[in-house]
Amino acid sequence: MPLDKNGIAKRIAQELHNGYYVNLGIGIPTLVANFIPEGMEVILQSENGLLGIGPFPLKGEEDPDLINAGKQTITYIKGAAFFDSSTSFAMIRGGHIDLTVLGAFEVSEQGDISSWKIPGKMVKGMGGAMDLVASAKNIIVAMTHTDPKGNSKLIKSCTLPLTGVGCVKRIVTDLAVVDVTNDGFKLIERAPGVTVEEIASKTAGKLIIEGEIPEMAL
Amino acid sequence: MPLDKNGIAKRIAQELHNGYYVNLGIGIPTLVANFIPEGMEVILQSENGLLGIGPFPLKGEEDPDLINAGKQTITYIKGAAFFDSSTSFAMIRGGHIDLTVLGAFEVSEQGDISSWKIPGKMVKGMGGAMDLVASAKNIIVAMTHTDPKGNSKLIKSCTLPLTGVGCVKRIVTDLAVVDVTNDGFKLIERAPGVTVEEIASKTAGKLIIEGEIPEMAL
Amino acid sequence: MNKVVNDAKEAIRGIADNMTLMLGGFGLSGIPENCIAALVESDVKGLTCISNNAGVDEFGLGLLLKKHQIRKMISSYVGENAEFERQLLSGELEVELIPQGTLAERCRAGGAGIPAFFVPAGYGSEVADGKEIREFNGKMHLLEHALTADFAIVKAWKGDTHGNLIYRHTANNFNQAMATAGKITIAEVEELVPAGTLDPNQIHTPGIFVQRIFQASSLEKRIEFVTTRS
Amino acid sequence: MNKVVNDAKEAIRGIADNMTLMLGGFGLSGIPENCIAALVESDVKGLTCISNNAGVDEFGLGLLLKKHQIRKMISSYVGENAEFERQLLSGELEVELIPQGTLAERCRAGGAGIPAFFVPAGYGSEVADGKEIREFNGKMHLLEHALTADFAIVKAWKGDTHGNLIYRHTANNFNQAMATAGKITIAEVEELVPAGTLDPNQIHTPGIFVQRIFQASSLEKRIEFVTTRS
Repeated sequence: MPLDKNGIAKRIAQELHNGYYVNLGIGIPTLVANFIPEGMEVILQSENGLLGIGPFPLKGEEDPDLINAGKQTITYIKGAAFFDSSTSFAMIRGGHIDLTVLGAFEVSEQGDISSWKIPGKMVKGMGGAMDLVASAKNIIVAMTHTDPKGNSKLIKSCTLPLTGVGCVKRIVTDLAVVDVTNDGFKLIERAPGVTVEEIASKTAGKLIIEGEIPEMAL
Repeated sequence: MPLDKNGIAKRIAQELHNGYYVNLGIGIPTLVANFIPEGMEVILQSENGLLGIGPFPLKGEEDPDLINAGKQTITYIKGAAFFDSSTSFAMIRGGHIDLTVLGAFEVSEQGDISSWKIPGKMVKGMGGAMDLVASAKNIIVAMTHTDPKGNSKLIKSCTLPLTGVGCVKRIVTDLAVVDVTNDGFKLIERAPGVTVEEIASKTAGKLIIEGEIPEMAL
Repeated sequence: MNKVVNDAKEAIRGIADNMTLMLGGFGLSGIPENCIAALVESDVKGLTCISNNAGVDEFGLGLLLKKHQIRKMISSYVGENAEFERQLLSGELEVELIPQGTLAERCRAGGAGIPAFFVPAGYGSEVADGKEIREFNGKMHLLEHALTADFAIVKAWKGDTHGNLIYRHTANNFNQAMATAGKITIAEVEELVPAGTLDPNQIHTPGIFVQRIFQASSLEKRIEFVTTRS
Repeated sequence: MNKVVNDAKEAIRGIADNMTLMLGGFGLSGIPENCIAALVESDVKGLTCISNNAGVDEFGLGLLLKKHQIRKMISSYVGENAEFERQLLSGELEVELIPQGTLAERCRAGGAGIPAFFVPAGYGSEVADGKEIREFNGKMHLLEHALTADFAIVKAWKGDTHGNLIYRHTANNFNQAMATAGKITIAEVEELVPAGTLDPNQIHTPGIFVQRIFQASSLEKRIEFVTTRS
């Protein structure tokens, strides 16, 4: 059965390690914060100027001076630090973030990503996505395997305007965990109850399937 | 009579205006701080990370965390700000300093300056001088008119390695105030009791002398 | 040091038609509300506004958009604004989109006298169109140029009469970099204190970058997306 | 977050012959005394040290110079050190001199992922030799490249267990930029406190840049030129 948003987020949380500095994009990636394993210390960066995002505030404790990159009210943890946008992107561009998780419209076999612009639709902007994908050491894309019409989002070459090239390392979808390798996509895990055949049929790019593909352990 | 160091500093202090941010180099320029007119507010920058240098500390109040660019113990004024070296030179390079005063070995008719290196002698380094001369809006050189051997330091072209090109606007020496113009040096004022002839004889570069040259009012 | 002005109206004096402004803030957080209100009242028009976002329909830069005072926005993300979208689609408004980190660094560079620098962001995308591309350490980079503005307008938490500024939490965002890059920089602060009151080790924007400062008369500090946990 | 190490000896683990180090400080102010002492004891040699100055004969980097542990200095000003001069003239030591602001910015750029940038400093001087020169806004600029180091060693006033740092007065100087540019950054602090103790608005170096931190065991904090008024 395909994963829901929380399932994708839960699987991505398994990629975290103690002491990681992580930037979580808007949407599904934000949910990853809810699944950080007990006892693991992970520092979440908000590119608008915070290291150490805490949980959402309690009602009545919202602070207009304290928001995340999605402009939602947040809190901060002990040991947090605030800084300006140029310092924030110095961290990002300088490769100091251990892991970036973001959404996408499409990912290509080469690890190219399209995530910010659909021709003919209102273009809102790339925000910090281009900076993040151009510089993060490790980039995981969180998205559905297909678009609402059923078209694969893991394709040979991106058809939409690019956000970055050759940068995505791993994709976690509602159906599978797929790595980007020099030889194309490589199937790593399948969602519980989802068959390799279904994943293969919904992956437009070259998909390498080697040996038994384990189910995700969620 | 030629001015002494304090006389040169006193004359340079006349170039200050209320609200100026000023960087004073090591040596004679540092003395300018002693002649800031009563009631005038001038903020002195120390390129090692301070806006708002105060007087030297009282004995027993020296702080190893509080020094100027010459590594002397200092104090700071009310309204001071400390910052790191990259921010400090952002101020300098970004043209935010109203006036820079520094010493020199030679200044050319074109406003080129040599101040950091004498071939054959131990080279200690340029420190922040190249950054300052390349970016300050207004640069005044404080120096003696001639070297200890009597050679003019205001010359057609610099003979020593350059610190910067076409940057000096005004030179205040023990003998005169000289501006750098498109047509060469221009004599503006003479030190009390010093003749135009003496200044002319000790200026190797082209010196424009127009009309009556007033004595400095010190 | 006579940097203190009475109010926003006095602070924005000299802002004229067709000028370029930088405005601090991220979303609605840390935006110079009082100055925006004064600009709306001033009827100045043809503005180019460098701001990470473009406000919402009834707040922030949305107020200037509504009155057609903005000719061009230079931003990284301009969602959450229906009037913006309408003007853009109708061709009344021009928009230049810049990756957020590049935007921040271009402002910092403008203040720091660095006319151009290389960054990897945008390589392979349309952002790279027409830009010089160069490889460093096996990676492709674009040459990006500094941004400056006729006026930079920032919002700080505390400020002193010398123009020293301290920001609070994530309301700093673009304010610190933009404060350095205005020919004239205006700071609107929640609390204006005498010089010597703020800890000199804790200044985010040293006063040298600020030409005019005033205490905001009232701040709504609207929240765009109130999000709470149960 | 397990960034706390016991002492300087543990902090410098992994620093090997022929590595490049950045060391914060201006003159003798804000230098990582404990780490320098540990390096002297370690006998590591062939070091390239990026530091604004080179210490004095009996203190700071002068101690490493005396033991011939430094192969090359990258600095803006190296006076006040007779042994330094001797080694330089005898050819035992190599020196690269860089304008101070360019040095600071090259360190910041190294930490910020900016491989190269243009500055006006040094144009027309021997500093420009071999460098790309380009005109911007009617003024000539040099292309300067980022600096990084195997280890950056900085000294802060206060630090917490997450590696967040606060500097004091002019002892910040090069520490803040260098802290961002080490593959591994070591912070030696006067006071080490638990995470959550420092005001998050007042952090000069966010902990993400720091990999190891320890409380200095004793600091001499020598003054180079005691200057007083009467």
